Amino acid sequence: MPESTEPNRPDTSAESTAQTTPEATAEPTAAAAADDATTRPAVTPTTDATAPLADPADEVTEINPDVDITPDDIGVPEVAEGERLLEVDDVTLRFGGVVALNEVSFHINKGEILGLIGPNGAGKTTCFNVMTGVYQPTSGGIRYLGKPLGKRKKFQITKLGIARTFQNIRLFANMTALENVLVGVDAHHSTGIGAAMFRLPKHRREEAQGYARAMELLTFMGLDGKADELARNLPYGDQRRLEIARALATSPQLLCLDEPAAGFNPAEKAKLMELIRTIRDQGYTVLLIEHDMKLVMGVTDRIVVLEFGRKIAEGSPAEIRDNPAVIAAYLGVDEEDAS
Amino acid sequence: MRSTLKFAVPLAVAALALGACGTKGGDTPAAGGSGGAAACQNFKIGMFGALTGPNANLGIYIQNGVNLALDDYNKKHADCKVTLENYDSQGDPTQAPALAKKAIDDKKVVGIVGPAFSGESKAADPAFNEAGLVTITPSATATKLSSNGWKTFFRALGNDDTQGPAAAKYIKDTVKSTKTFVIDDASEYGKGLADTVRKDLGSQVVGNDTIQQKQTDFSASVTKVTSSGADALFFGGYSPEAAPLIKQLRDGGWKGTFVVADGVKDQSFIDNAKDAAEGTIITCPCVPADVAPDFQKAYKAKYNEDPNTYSGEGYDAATILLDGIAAGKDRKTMLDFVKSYDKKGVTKQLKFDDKGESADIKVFAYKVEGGKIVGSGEIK
Amino acid sequence: MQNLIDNFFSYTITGLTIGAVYALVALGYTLVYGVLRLINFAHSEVFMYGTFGALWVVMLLGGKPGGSVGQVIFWVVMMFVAAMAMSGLIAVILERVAYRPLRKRNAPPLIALISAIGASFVLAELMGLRSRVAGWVGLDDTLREYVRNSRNNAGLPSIISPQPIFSVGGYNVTNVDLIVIIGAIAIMVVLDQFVKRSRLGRGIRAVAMDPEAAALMGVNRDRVIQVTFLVGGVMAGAAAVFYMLKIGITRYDAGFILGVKAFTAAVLGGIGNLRGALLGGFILGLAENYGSAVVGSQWKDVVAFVLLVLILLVRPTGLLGESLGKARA
Amino acid sequence: MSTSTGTAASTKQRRLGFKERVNNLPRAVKILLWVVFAVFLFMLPLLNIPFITTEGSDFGGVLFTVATYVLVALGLNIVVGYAGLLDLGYVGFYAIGAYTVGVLSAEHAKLSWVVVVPIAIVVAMVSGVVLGAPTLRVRGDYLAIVTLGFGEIVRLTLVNSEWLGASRGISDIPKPPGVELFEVPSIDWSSGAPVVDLDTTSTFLKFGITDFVPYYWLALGVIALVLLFDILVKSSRVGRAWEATREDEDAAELMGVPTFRFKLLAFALGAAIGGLSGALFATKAGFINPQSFELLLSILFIAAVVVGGAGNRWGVIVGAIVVAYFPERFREFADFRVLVFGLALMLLAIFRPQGLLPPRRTVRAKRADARQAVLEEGEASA
Repeated sequence: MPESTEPNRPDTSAESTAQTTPEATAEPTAAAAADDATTRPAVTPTTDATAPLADPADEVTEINPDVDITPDDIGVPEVAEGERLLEVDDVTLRFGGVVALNEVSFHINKGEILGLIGPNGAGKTTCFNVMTGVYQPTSGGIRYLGKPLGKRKKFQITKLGIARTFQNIRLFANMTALENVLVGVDAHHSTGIGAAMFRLPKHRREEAQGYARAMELLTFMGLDGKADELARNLPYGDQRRLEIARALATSPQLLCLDEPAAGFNPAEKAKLMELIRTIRDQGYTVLLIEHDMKLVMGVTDRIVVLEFGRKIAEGSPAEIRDNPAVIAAYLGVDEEDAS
Repeated sequence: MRSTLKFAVPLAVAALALGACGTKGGDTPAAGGSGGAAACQNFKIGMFGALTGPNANLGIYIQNGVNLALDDYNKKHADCKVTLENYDSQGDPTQAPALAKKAIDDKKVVGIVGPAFSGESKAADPAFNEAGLVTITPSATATKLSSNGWKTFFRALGNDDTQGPAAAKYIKDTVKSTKTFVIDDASEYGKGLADTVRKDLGSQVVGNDTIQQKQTDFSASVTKVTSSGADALFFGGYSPEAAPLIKQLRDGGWKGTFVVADGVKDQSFIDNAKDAAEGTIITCPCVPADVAPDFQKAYKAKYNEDPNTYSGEGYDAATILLDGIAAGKDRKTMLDFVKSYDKKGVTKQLKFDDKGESADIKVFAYKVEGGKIVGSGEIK
Repeated sequence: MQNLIDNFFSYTITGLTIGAVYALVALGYTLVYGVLRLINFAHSEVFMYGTFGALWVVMLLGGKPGGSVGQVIFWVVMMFVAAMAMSGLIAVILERVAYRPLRKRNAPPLIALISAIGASFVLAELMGLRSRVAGWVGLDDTLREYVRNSRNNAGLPSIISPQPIFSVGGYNVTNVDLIVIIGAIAIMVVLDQFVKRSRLGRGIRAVAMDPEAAALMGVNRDRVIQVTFLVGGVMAGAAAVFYMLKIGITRYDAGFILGVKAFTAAVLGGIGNLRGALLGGFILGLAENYGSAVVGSQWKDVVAFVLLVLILLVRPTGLLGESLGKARA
Repeated sequence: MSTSTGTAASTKQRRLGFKERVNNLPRAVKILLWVVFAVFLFMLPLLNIPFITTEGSDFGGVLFTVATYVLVALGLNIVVGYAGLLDLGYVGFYAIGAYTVGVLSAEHAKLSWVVVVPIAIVVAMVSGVVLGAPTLRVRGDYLAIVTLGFGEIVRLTLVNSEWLGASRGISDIPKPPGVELFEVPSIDWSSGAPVVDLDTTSTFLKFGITDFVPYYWLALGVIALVLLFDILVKSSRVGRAWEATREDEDAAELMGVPTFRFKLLAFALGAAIGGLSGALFATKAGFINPQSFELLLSILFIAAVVVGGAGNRWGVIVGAIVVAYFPERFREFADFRVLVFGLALMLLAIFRPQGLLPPRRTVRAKRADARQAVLEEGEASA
């Protein structure tokens, strides 16, 4: 029967039974006994007892840093710790007459947290977009794992191990939290129509693996209790975290976070710093675009500063703090009304 | 066989039916042989065609004729009236088969006037044929309908093959056109006619075009016609397109003779094309209304307008079936009755050949004069 | 092909006249799309009601052929008044009944399409059943001339007979051709200025650009939307007059195909872009005529749609792009 | 239709309760219920249940039409509901399926039905790919007009191409090979109570000219297969990829979903199912002409999907039933059928904006929204 091969999804039973479907008549056998609307998933070590349909506006969700979320092997060459993972090589990008990026060069080392900062309009997100294949550079290029990215499509770049989040949250609003993460895991799956139709072993294996990894990530983020909530019904902070979980699900070599702290209060920002560090510790390389200097200074290993599409500085947080060009850039532009 | 039958009776019904559940069988209604007025059979005739929807005009004209025939009959047979059962196909072949089945299942229906269009005829007639239910179409003119071997098929008017040559002849001999342009509307009827005309006129055809039904802007066709220098235009199609076509042609300064066929023989053509319709030649395998003044008078009295396209054919087709009922025929015996029918109707001598075609087809020419369609003699 | 070359001006000018009608109807699609981001599927019926408005007013005033110049001008002006009023009214009612309730309920965009389809059916059928409708209120005898044969064509009395004014490349340009092409361009210039300069026009642009910001700036969105529908309707009314002058015959389902074409024109030019609608309409009218000349009138619509696909492949947002919000208007 | 408006909320709640109860039943009972339901569907045209049975047209024929709409709606749901592509030219694929059957089994060749139907599916699918490959890069509403144009191009090609029979269409399409296993009697209600009528029977499975019930059975079987396929594919990576694409194409692409490929897949599958329904239609009708494939049909197909609730396969089935069945059931409205249908669509849009049976997620989201509203209210008053 269709769903028996699918991993047990707690909390969906009430919903899936809301419509008498054929698959609903054949409940998963393995966990059928334990399956009722209130059981927690087996993988949940959390003590958070929030029922999935409880007040979504509850306090900041705690993460579970001990859950193992190390990236899966996605079949790309290993890069040793500290070696260059990605190089931005003299990238220039023009839109008509406007130069969005002007001969920008920097690199990211495996295992580090690199901050990319600059006043609004400095070209940070544009830089992200070039790295993830949204834009093709006018000249120059991106070298990743020692090879040029070339004209690869967005999804191909993701498959190579670069994942990102968005400045303004772009979750799949009408899908559940779990499904959002599953889409990320699916990036390295190849189940096609045939495998799905005949429930071939490949499909079963990938579904089981995907579900396990997705639940790990949700648990890590403290979102396991909300796995079956629609993404759009999650509180703001949880949506931010879910977006990171979704990006992590693609097992990226490089995780690009685009202003993940936007809209956070100081307490939440502190938690986010901790989260970013934990993610790095679990074996990811992180590129962070951020506005909040305190956060960037506190969490990054190195910082690259952009202004008007040009790199104006690069170095450790301490060096950047004292760099006169950076100070000028930040003093010269009032952050609040820069646009 | 019986045991499998019982086996197949569904549980749900058995439960529903409870004690009332019995079996029914053997009492075939109207077993035949009843001699006319002895017992009223409450027979019905069916009207199969577009009565609603975008193609309803034609169906309603026919239905008007049929109703007139019914009135005549019921006046004479007040003790045993025949009723009309409408099968409104909206002219849509998709709906036709299920409607045909409905008519077939209603054992009181002894004959069908229709199906009105060729498309729905093709969809429904195989079923009528299998069930042995007589159909007399007052309007479907596709030539091939009669060559399918449907023994229940009868046609109360000429098919496209009788009219096309006549139209060509008229264009050649009477209009004396030397340069003729031919346009069709890509419909089965219009294209069939136009192709015959093209073939018969041969090299004097100076240009061709095909338009689409529901098209309203004919500027490209107008340019083609005017630039071809044609002195006559044959249009194979229906009045909804003929009216704007001739209007735009006249607006575009074309002065030639506009020749059309029975699909345009319709007061609405003149009402809509107004002055542009003047002088239009309409060929029709139908006898001019002034040949049957009584019918025309009765129609006008009942509907407050002159008989329209195929009203007369509808009247004739219904009359044949009603005569059959009067003669005590039922569904089974109606077939032979219609086959051997030979009487004068309002449109022609009603007599069918082996294939179910009207045996005696004369094509007449009509002309639009002073906002009226007037006869201008048979095309021989 | 030879035929097209020989009669190039004839195809061009007649193509422009029908293109003008497409363009004016396309404006309605484009305006509504710009403001609401949805295809106003029922706009074709708004146009169709306009044709009847134009027709009925001429019947009412007893228009007949051979009137003096003054009479003809009077009739044409009355046609504009009646058709624009009729179409504008229908468009406003449409917005009120079919769209506003949905907006209030935050319905998904697809459901607006369903509502529009429903409204389109209702409007067309009411016209197609007008004899019955008149019967309900007991007016079928009084209005007999207006509602007779309601499923059939209704023809406009030929109040204005086309007279050649001058000749271009062998084609006699008639007074009707001139009225249509010049009239359409004039109306579009007025609209362009209205959207660009008037307060309401700015409101339309503001809502098109960013509905929320517009609301914050004190633009009454409901009112702007209503005005947008009204303007679109009035344009369709003008198109209806040109259509009646050119084609002379209408029917309860006359809107459907024309609506599809006009929508195609809007997309061709870049939906949401007023000048795009104009350009799209003319290009479509020309392409159809040239296509008919070369491959036969039966492929006219195919030519139109193939052209659309080709243009979208090269320019995915239409010839001029989407830009109601931008100052280009 | 009006019943679903006023009391919708209350019946909804009751139904959920009922469904929960049903689901708590032992598995065997559930299977039995399904079997009974299947038998009921199978027998429906022969039960002649008063009120449900169409008076104006043959119920078997109407049910077949309803079944083809259901099939079409399921196919279109993949395109519109799952992948979020507005396809207004779906009738094109339906026509391609029907004409492939017509051309290969009657007009130009005499291939057997068993061979022709798979070919029809493949041809429709290929045409889906051919149409989709260049146009699926075009976004949203542009796609709507392009597909609409495609539907018209297909129809005009049929009308104007002599090789495809032009307006005269294709006649004498052969029936599928059948076996005559047993007869199924119908129920007669003319005496007021149900009586088994042994005279009016349908033979399983004899594909004749005047009995449409076997075609209905065939269509039911096909629907069951397509449903199973739908369920299996939807609950897999493929289904998630479609939904992600629908929700946010760029984000999906950046999460590693080759969106174009999946859109094309949805389009091709939708086309294949459309072609299959067309093939079934041609089989049963025996005669096809371009008149059966007008643009309006595309609109009705879309209406079926959206009315039922795009994205929910059970919803679109209900939608298809509404769109195909009600005009036949209420034939007595005759001239007012389309008017009433239009009014119904408008009312439905206003009172059930998510469709009759919205996707289960929407239901859940609504409940969550409601709960949040209650909470906020509580806060405000506190």
